[in-house]
Amino acid sequence: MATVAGTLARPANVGVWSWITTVDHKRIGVLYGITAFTFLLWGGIQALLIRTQLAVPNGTVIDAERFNQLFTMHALTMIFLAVMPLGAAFFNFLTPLMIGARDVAFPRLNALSYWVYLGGGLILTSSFFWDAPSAGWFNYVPLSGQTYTSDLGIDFYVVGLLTLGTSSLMAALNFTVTIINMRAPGLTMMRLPVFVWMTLIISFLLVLALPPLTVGLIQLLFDRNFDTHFFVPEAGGDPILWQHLFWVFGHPEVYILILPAMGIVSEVLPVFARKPLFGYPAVVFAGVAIAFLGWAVWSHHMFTTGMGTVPRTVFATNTMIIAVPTGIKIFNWIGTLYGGSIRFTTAMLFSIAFIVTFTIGGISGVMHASPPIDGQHQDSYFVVAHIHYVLFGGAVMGIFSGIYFWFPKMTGRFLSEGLGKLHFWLMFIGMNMTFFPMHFLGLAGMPRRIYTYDQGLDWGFWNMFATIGSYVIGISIIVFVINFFRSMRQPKTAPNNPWDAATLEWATTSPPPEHDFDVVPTVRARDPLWYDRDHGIEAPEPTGEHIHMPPPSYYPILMASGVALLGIGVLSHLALTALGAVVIIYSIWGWALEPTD
Amino acid sequence: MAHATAGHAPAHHRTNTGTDNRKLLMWFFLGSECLFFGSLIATYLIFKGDSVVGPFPHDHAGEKGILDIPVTSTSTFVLLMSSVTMVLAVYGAQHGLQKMMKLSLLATILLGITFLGFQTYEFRTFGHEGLNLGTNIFGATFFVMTGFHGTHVGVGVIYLSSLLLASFRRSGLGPEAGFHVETAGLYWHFVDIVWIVIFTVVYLIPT
Amino acid sequence: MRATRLGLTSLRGRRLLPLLALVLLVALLVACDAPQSTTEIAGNNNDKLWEPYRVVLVLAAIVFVLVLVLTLGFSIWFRERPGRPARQIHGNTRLEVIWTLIPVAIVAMIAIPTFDALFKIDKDPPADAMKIEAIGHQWWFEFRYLDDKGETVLTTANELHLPEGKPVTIALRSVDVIHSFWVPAISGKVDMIPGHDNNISFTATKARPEPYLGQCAELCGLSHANMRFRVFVQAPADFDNWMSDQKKDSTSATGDLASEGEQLFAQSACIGCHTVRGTSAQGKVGPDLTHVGSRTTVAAGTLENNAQNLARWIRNSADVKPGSKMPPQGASAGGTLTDDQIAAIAAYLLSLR
Amino acid sequence: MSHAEQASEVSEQHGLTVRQYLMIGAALTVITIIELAVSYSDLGSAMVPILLALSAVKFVVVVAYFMHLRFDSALFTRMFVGSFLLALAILVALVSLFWADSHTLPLK
Ligand code: HEA
Ligand code: HEA
Ligand code: HEC
Ligand code: CUA
Ligand SMILES: [Cu+2]
Repeated sequence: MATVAGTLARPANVGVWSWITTVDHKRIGVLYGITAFTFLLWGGIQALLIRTQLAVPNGTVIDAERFNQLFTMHALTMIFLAVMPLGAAFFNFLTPLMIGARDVAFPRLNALSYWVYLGGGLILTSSFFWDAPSAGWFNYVPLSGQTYTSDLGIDFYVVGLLTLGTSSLMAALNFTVTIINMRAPGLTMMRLPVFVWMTLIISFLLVLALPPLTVGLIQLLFDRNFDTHFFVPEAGGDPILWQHLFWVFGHPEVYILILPAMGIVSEVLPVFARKPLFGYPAVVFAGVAIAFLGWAVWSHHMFTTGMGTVPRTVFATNTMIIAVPTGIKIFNWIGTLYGGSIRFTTAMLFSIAFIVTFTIGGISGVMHASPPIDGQHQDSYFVVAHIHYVLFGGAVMGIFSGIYFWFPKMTGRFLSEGLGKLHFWLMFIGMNMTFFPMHFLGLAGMPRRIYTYDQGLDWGFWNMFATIGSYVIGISIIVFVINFFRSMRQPKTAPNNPWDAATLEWATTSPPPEHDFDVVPTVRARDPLWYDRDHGIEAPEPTGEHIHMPPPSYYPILMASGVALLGIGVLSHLALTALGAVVIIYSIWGWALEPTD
Repeated sequence: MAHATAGHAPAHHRTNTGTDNRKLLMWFFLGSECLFFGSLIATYLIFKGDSVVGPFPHDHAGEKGILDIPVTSTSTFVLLMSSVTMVLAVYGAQHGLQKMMKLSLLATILLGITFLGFQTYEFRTFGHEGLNLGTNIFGATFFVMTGFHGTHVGVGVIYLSSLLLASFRRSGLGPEAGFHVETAGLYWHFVDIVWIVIFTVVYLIPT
Repeated sequence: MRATRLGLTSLRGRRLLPLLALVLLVALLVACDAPQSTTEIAGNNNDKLWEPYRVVLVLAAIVFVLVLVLTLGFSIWFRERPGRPARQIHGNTRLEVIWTLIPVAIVAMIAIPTFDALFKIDKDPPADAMKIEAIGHQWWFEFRYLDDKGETVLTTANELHLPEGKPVTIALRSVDVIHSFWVPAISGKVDMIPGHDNNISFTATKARPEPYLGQCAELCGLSHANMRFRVFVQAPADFDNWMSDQKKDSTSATGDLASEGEQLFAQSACIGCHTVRGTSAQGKVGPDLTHVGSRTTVAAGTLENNAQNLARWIRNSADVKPGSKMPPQGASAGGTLTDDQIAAIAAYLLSLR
Repeated sequence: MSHAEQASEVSEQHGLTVRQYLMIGAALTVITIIELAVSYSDLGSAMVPILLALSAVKFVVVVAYFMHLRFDSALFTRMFVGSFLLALAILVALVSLFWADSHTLPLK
């Protein structure tokens, strides 16, 4: 073990340390998955508390302050700590396998992005021990300014999101390069699995959408702590600037949340219908179009801010047009079902349900896109219904479909189909019970973000109904957790390709070896394994040649702790920031000099 | 970060597009930086002329503008020259001209530090003349934007210095010196073009 | 993986749809009936926005049913059956063009009435429109009626009276954070943003004795949920009566308790924050209380206006409204007034009609 | 994008000669001097467009020659120019949204 002077010795490749120092994309994917799922449970518990408080008029379970913290943290946890990283878990685990690579382009950077995510997540979550942010997930100024929220909560928000943004940026750059440059021979862009395409697209979105948010956060940080007045009208600033910067990021962000799920559905449907995806090029280009148009719609979150008529017309038009490429996807998925020989596995049920529930959310989106109508919807439960139909009925359902689908590949074991179906039906019924009535509540004039409401408003019935629904979701998730632990105790029996799927990850063992493939596969068609199967092409024999994989490294977690210190310092004592900077510089030095072979 | 590569030895040279992974990463990172500085500059433009009290950047209502254009032109020139030396360093690295590379790197670093010196001088003078972050919206937008640019220059100085230091090792920058220096150069030039824009938008164009 | 185990038989599918339709219908009716419903049309803005809304609802229902029927139908029809292999179809350009063009057409059908309504709603109000200024405070609404020159002729709080059939234009301002002005039955909302002079114009079209309920719709801090207000739409003559009553200064209290309260009020901290026209109370921090007795609620629409609630509010307003900016006055809550004194003040306030 | 497996040396050999780099540096200096002259002169409304055009020229020259975009893979150009145009579009959109709606009156 060669040690360069002043750098750390190479870690050994066993035990807990092997996880802490791993640079293997599959292990990092697993780390992402487990961490993010834990946060999903936590965000869900927060949601259940919210629902419990709202179950009856004038509820007294939770006070106003806690309630504001809960919905703010619920959204932040779900979006930044659960759903985005669950997407990352999939693309970390799968992308190299699906493109026939042995790892990502920058394995240590990949590990770094995970550890920074963990650090950011812990910082944000630990805010509950001090002051949790309470100004909503889009954190509008002036409410989030020093004058009206002087506690540390908003600083936790700023530091947490800056840290998480850094993590996402690194992951996204890494995966862009990996997908563009590291595909197996024969795997042209138009043969890429749709999931990989969606990963590429969200990577682009992340890289380009995070900076405006970063700038907004920096301005907020300066306004709160360094005496600037970016958002203070009396001093020449303007609170609307924050809204623009946030939503310039925020709208691409919602596509960052949904596109991985759309990618998963596009992989699952063909496999269980036993036929190729209907209209592959259209599905891919629709994804690109959604991402592209997603940049020109941000002000639809600001229709009620007194924007002029002409800007509202423009943003409304752009927003409505997004229904067209999304519709293309929906109909192509339905086309994939047509003429199939459909197997109703749990994964398939989730994907089919996705089509329907996401459509409900999409359609209510198009309703908000009409500015006069949005005047009634904005900041009402109608919007809450929309976001949960797209985020839960869309993103989360898609993710569960992916979990059931790839579980054998990731662990070598199957999840029980019986429990799986129980999970599915409970979740499907529960989510519709919870979120569909919110449309009625919105129409009945119930504003969002209220911790209490009056008896006389007639909102009691549907709120109770929704609360019961949310407990049903809770039970469904407990079923899933049981299913998970039960399966993990089973022996590893999964064959390479249990579902008879078509993409490259199914060509290697379940779970895959550290180097992914004994022989890098050659791709001859869009559905490579089906092509090989139908043309009688045998998998090549391993040559037995030694395959060199990047060794584990301490530096990612070390550097991540430096980044976390940087943030903690801003929240507590600037000396810690300085310490963080020192740690980072030391890690960069060691990182650069650490031999990678 | 630019040194992180997939371990399987020559694989990162054989890429689908024939481009080097690190350069691709750097270019796309710079794309991200476009949006970062774009947002900062947009903020500056949105609030241009909205300061309620002075000091103002340019001559305003009989009051003299605070910006010192001759001084900043000099520092702009310094940064521009650093781009020239940078490109020479890349040339040296790519053609195996060790001495040229090291000297040009050194020159670039020194020019970068000089630029930072000018900026420190400018910030301090403004402070003395009563312009701080909180004075008015010009102060806020100006200091935050140019401050973050300055930070980028600082990071660049560290980046180049580490290359320079590493080049004195026995193995030098290794067989891939060309890539390392070129990637660093991309970053450095980008920081320069951001200044080209800031210089025009802030200093040359009056209110 | 066996098709029999999927628990998704055609029978259930067929029963599901009518059931769903029924539930939807009932639900919509309930939604329309609610006191703060958006589906009521008591203002011309709502009238206009329901033109696109009706179109959207019909089209949305069609699209949804289409997707639902196709998805469920294909799933069931094409389930795995022995001897029927999947058909290896890769796509169909003509179909794909069709399902691109149909959404384009639907979007156009939504967009056109939308913009029509938008431009109508945004049209400048007529010059003779009544002018009001609504100011958002954490957590109550101040309303000022303005004359033609923009001078305030009447200041009140939390209850807005409007004449039926007369166009009004309301300037929306805020003194602290962002609030939003929303009376669902009359018009969509517009935000009150510090530093921006937003406004909203409409005509209330249906006079009735019960108030229309409004609520702040933008998160504005702890008591955002308790920032409510009421709109009374009256026949023009009734409105004019109300207006002239309100313009009068307060009159001295009669009755023992109320008179005692009047004195106590004048000696307490109250006058630093509240105005009662015709007295020494000229504070501007809290709501104008000149005719507070004539209002139906206290604490920005959260409590019914009666002696008990007034006393409760004065004793410790944060008890009603977390975070309230009015300091507790009752001795039990850290203030200076005894319960008897508070009862007197409440009686006085109720007498301010 | 096909499977163009190229050796790394190819991209190491592009670029200009030292002399050419120096010439470009001189040209950039000259443009900067012209910019200064313009900013001190009295050109009225033409001034802003001229200044923007001149700095755009500098921008393009640095990117194309110093950063080798002109000789390097078209992929880099696409990525960078795409991001740049997006940034520009958002900048223009934001600035015009604010200029259209500039009633930011301080409250009394
Ligand atoms: C996964 C996340 C996700 C996704 C995919 C979407 C998708 C869409 N969203 Fe949504 N949205 C959110 C997450 C998401 N949204 C969140 C979190 C908020 C709230 C933020 C907050 O305030 O907290 C929000 C808020 C929000 C608003 C602001 C509401 C308000 O606050 O007033 C608007 C307004 O236009 C909107 C519109 C849309 C539209 C038009 C789409 C479209 O992309 C939908 C397109 C899909 C379809 C239309 C269905 C399929 C299509 C067909 C079957 C074809 C035929 C159909 C037609 C022609 C209609 N969304
Ligand atoms: C991906 C995003 C996402 C997801 C998945 C969810 C999931 C849920 N959300 Fe969330 N929500 C948002 C994003 C999301 N939400 C956003 C962006 C907002 C806006 C916030 C704002 O206004 O700022 C919001 C706001 C929001 C509100 C409105 C609050 C308000 O305005 O006052 C409500 C109210 O009912 C709600 C409810 C729920 C419920 C019941 C779920 C459920 O689906 C949750 C299901 C999960 C569980 C039930 C967890 C199960 C766990 C257990 C049962 C514990 C078991 C424990 C062990 C095994 C150890 N959400
Ligand atoms: C420091 C300022 C302050 C003082 C002192 C004060 N108030 Fe208030 N008052 C307020 C504010 C602010 C509100 C609005 C609070 C809200 O609705 O959120 C208010 C609201 C009220 C209301 C409800 C008005 C309505 O229409 O909803 C009443 C009644 C009232 N105050 C009476 C009193 C009395 C009586 C006293 C003295 C014993 C008093 N206030 C002292 C600031 C003050
Ligand atoms: Cu005011 Cu919410
Ligand atoms: Cu959006």
